[in-house]
Amino acid sequence: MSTDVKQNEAAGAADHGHDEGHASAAFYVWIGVILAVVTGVEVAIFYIEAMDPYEAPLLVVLSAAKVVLVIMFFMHLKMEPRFLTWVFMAGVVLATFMVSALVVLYHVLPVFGG
Amino acid sequence: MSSVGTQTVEQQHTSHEEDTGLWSWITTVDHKRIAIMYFVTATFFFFVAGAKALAIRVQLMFPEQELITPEVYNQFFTMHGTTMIFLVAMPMAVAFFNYVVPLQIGARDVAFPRLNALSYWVFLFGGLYLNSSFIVGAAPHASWVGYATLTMPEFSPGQNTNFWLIGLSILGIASIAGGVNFITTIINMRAPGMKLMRMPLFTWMTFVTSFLLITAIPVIGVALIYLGFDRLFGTVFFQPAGGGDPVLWQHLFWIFGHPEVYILILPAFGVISDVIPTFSKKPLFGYPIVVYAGLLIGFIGWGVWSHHMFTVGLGPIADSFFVAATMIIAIPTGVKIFNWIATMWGGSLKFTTAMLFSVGLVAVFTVGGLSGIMHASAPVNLQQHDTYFVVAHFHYVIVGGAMMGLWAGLYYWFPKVRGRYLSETLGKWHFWTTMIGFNLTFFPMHFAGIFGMPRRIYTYSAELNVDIYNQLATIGAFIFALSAVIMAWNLVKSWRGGEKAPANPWGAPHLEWSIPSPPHHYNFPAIPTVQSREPLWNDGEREAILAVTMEEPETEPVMPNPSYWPILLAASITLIWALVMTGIWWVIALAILPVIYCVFKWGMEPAFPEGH
Amino acid sequence: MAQAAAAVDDHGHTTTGISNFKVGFWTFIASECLFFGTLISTYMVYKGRAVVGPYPAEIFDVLITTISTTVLLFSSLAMVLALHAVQLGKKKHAIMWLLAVIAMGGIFLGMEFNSYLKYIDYGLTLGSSTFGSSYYVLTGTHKVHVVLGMVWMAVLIWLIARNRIPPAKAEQVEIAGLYWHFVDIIWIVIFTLVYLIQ
Amino acid sequence: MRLTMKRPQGNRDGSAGVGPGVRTLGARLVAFLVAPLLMGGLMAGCADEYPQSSISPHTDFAEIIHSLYVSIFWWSMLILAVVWLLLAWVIVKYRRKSEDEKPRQIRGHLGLEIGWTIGPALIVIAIAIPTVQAVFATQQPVSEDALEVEVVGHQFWWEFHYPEQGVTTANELWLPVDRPVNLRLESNDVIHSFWVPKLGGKRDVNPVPAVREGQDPKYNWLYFTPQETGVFMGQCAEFCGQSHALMAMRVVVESEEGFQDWVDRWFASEGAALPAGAEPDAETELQMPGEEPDVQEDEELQAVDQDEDPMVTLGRETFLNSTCVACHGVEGTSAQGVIGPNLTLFGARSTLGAGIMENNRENLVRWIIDPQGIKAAVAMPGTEYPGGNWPATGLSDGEVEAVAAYLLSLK
Ligand code: HEA
Ligand code: HEA
Ligand code: HEC
Ligand code: CUA
Ligand SMILES: [Cu+2]
Repeated sequence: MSTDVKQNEAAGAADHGHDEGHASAAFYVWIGVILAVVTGVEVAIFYIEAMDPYEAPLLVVLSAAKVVLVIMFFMHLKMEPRFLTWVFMAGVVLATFMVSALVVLYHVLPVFGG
Repeated sequence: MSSVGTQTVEQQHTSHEEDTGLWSWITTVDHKRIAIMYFVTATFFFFVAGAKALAIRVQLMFPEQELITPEVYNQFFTMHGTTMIFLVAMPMAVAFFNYVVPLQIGARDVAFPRLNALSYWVFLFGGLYLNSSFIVGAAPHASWVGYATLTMPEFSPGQNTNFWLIGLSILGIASIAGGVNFITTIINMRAPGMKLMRMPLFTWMTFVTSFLLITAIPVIGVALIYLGFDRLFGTVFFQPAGGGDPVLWQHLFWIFGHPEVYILILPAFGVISDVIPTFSKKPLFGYPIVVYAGLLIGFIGWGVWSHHMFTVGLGPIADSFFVAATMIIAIPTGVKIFNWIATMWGGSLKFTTAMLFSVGLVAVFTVGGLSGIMHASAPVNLQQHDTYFVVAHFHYVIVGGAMMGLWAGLYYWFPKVRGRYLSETLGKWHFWTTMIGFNLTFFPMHFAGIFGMPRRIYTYSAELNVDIYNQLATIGAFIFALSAVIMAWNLVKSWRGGEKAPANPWGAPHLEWSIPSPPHHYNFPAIPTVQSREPLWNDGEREAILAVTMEEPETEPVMPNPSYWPILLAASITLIWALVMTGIWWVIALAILPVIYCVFKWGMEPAFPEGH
Repeated sequence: MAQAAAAVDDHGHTTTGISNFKVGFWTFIASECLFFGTLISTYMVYKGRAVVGPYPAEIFDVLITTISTTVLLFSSLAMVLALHAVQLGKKKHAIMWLLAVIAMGGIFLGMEFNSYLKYIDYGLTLGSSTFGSSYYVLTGTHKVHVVLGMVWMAVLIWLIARNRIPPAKAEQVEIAGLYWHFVDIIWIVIFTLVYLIQ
Repeated sequence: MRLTMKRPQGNRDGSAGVGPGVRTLGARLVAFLVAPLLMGGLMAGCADEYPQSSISPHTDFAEIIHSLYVSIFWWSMLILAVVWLLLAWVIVKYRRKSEDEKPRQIRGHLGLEIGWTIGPALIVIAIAIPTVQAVFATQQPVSEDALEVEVVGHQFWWEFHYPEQGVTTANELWLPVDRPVNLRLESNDVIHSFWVPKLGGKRDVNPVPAVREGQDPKYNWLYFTPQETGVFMGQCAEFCGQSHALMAMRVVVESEEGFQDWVDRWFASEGAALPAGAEPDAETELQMPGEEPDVQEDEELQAVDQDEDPMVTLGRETFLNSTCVACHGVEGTSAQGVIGPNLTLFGARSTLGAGIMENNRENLVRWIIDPQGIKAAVAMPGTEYPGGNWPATGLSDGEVEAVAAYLLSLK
């Protein structure tokens, strides 16, 4: 963590790139469209029976992609200093860890007889 | 201004007189005053919870005694544990965060001064609310871990458990707000040149602790919501008959609970990582390693919660995982211990009270850590879990670790706060009565536990033959109580009559010692530039810094406005939470109006005087 | 002394160059991750464990939920466009987009409450099973967040209308946006884990 | 309340009773000071002095735990010694002698850092490997022909079912020596924890969440093989409410024959009240649990020998005709209640009220008159106070005496 923050500091406290962060309205609309399309794909996967075996992993990946898109572009995290990502990731990583750990404890381990 | 050491208190108070009336304290947003209020409140609760501990010890002094009824006993140990953890150890650490961190990083205040005041008032009201349960005779009685299904309405009718769950959720708000505040402060308010890897260890540990706060508290927050819903709205989260699993409560509680214990200990580690180098006249040995070890403890601490649940029946695979994760924590903790010793090695050790408490911590905490390792071995845990062996373990790490660390901090920073020393004579008395009383109280508990005495029992059979250990513990507890009284006496006495202290009484290296004692309300007339980890130990750097920090500015820095909205908002938040107990929805709905009003007024009130 | 005087007015200055407000808010969002993480874990833990029906497969209408989900997604788009407009000083546009955010949030809530009513008809209540408890508390908490977001947007509209948010203060809208997008993200996760992966 | 506890007897064969025990303060202080050695297991001989000691193993399970504990204990002592010696050394050696001292400013040493990372890491591995082995070793059913017992925790007593034998008893678990047992643990209300230290570690007794049809409920298990006969003390080890402190139990480990004899007596318990020489009632003996008794109450009473102590007869009548039977069962009678402890062979129990006091007439009378006065929040009515959703039993002192006599006659 520290190294990244140091880089930021090296970059200086100067008013850093808000301007480069301003994408055009069209760009945002595009992102919105992509999000909608991915949602469509997800729902399609849900309905197409042939996809059933891959359903769970595919859906998780797709929705993760959506989440990343929103965070990077709508929330401009991509444009912010890197350590903001770290702060946020601390929460995301721990939350993901917790969800997975509990799912494993309750749904996976019992399959192996505890 | 050549010699910092000779400056007197009077000289420092030439330019500015602060308001000192009650109103100025109520409306203050100054981190230093908030710190003092935190400390005083936490110390008050320490006596409250300590008194309960004494009652517990008296009841347990002899087998088969009936001095207090089982119901009252249960309320006592529940409120002892809850109060000590949430109203003593945590807020006392927060008191130090508040006072010290801005000074250490060269800031005028924390990032959100009003939010800081709000945290304090919410904490105070939450604590008072929790303790008001005694007035209505319905104090929480289901232990500080509140296991379902004992907390379900069938087994805990009445308001007891409602007080507990509502009280804790109120306190959670204060903690999360505090965590956000300190993370932002440390990320964003450092003096020029104060790189992360130049921050004093105490600031570092505050940073890690704050992360633990903002991540762990939401988990128990949700668990408390479930509990409240189960009790008030008939959900079945923990109701076995409805398919709910009471063990889920344990998971959620300990996912919070284990990071919580590192919330308690890391600040203490931070304190002594600052104190030991100062009194050894040597920089901290292996600074980056100690920092990383702290980060690692905080991080791994997230993956070990089920070591509180080895008896629950999770199965061998889960048990093994949690065994491994838990034991790994011994390594970074050990690294810290060895680095402290190495710092002292070859140093010039001066045993002030602060140093005594720090060294005492290293000696005593290790005992508690090692009994932790014994618990961490799942099969061994099956014998030790829920016995006095565990009680011994956690008092060793909490009292011998967290509390002793904070007391070290108290003696270390008091001269900064007050411009006067705490009496060293009384300090040494405090230390030695603590050491003797503490060990006499908690060491025998190992034996009581090993020989089969479960915890949370209001009486025990004479047959167990553990009376001697209980008697020693009870005697120890009273010696320990004496130490607490000595501390309080020292505080009261030295506040007015202590020997005057200069700006840097200990010859310490960090920024907080570069300003007058007590500091101006604006801390730094101008913000100094930092060039190293021990700025005041490098001659050139020190001169440059002191030239800035000891200066009397012609115009004082502009500080945030005082505000009464924090206390009003805190009161209305507490009110709405407390009204949940009534279970009448429209009362609760109405009570949201004052909250909205306060938030609105808060938002509209300028944080700084006009023109800033 | 000159040095000191210069530093007197520096409370806007920060180590990293971004405002405290923004850093603090991201920190708060990190905390919220754990909040919703706990709610979601609980739902996942109880998945497939409800003792009595109705079970998810019997009552969820994925098509309807897809529509409400898409509406919420587009509200995020409206939000970012509102911010864009504020940054460019286009007051009218900004108000329009913010109204759109509120409207879409409202549609989302309306559709969701409608589904709630249907589920209750099917016999799924807070106390009927672990599915009922964990489902309603998870989605209900999300809805409370949506409502708070809508209130926040309304306040922003009021401020913009009174010219209190010039482009220089666009950050106020940006942060409200962070909140709104975060609430949207949570719904993306809920949509997948609750509705699609049954 | 003064609990008059009965010390557990020694081995059933009568050989080793409880020694006089070290009772004087001085002797105990000595015991206290040498206790660290004791923790290492060097003084296992002292075991009897601590009837609930967790370092006095009497089963394979407890044995595994104990040896693991001993090894971790010594590792810890080693680490503690190192830390304390280093600390003592620096405190003594580097005490400040003059204020002008200027120690060398050493900032760190990579080799040392690596050393004190790897050293503890190795110790951790040395502890973790046998731990994991023990984790797996102690969580497998020990053998196929194990005796299965269903343990049900209640606020604040223990219920034991033997599905194979068809026996139900309470608060005193009888086990045959050298035969593996599998305990299936389940709670009726809140979480309890089954813990008999000398027989091994504890395991929580959880309420089992309801499951959908076709799914398996999840139970906790404990597996061990008692290796010695004797009476072992145990206690609930999970806080379960007001009388958690008073939720104890005894485990009676008997020889195979002794155990079988106990089972037989269980089915013949009413017959056991017959005068010596009389044959037990064949019908009662064969009675299976849960089956309706095929004799009417009156006949039942008539079937008993006329020489019986009239108190017992009166007690039986009173017992069977009062609310007691709503909650208590006695094998071979019309008493079939299941809410409270099964009282068959009650007279053979050494303790009363879930192991908290000696089972004698005086205590029993006190118990029946006012159970809640002895044990807070007990779900049983007294003669004058209601309890467990039942009104006061209203028995007179004489009736109570009689009921007590009857219950104690059930051996
Ligand atoms: C300040 C608070 C604090 C701290 C720091 C710790 C630290 C540790 N704790 Fe403790 N713990 C509590 C507070 C704390 N604990 C509380 C409050 C409870 C009870 C809660 C309740 O039930 O009410 C508890 C309970 C508890 C349990 C559950 C017991 C039970 O109920 O059955 C366990 C089990 O593993 C455990 C383990 C540990 C371990 C392994 C550490 C480690 O972090 C310790 C690491 C330190 C060392 C090991 C010493 C120094 C290291 C060296 C010198 C290096 C060499 C060492 C080795 C190679 C081993 N703790
Ligand atoms: C910060 C944490 C902390 C601290 C400092 C302490 C401090 C002490 N604790 Fe403990 N304790 C816990 C946290 C803490 N504790 C927790 C979490 C539990 C578990 C609860 C549970 O199971 O749910 C517990 C449980 C616990 C038990 C087990 C109860 C049981 O299981 O039945 C015991 C028993 O002896 C005990 C004793 C003590 C003693 C003697 C002190 C002493 O150190 C206290 C010394 C302080 C004083 C004595 C203050 C001075 C007071 C006076 C001079 C009194 C007069 C003054 C006034 C009235 C104003 N504590
Ligand atoms: C509401 C149900 C209920 C009724 C009615 C009831 N009991 Fe009980 N009884 C209990 C419960 C529950 C316990 C276990 C209490 C405990 O130890 O925590 C108990 C315990 C006992 C015990 C001790 C058992 C043991 O193994 O230690 C005896 C003896 C006893 N009851 C006798 C009686 C008699 C005699 C009556 C009638 C006069 C009676 N009970 C009526 C519920 C009941
Ligand atoms: Cu049952 Cu404690
Ligand atoms: Cu822990």
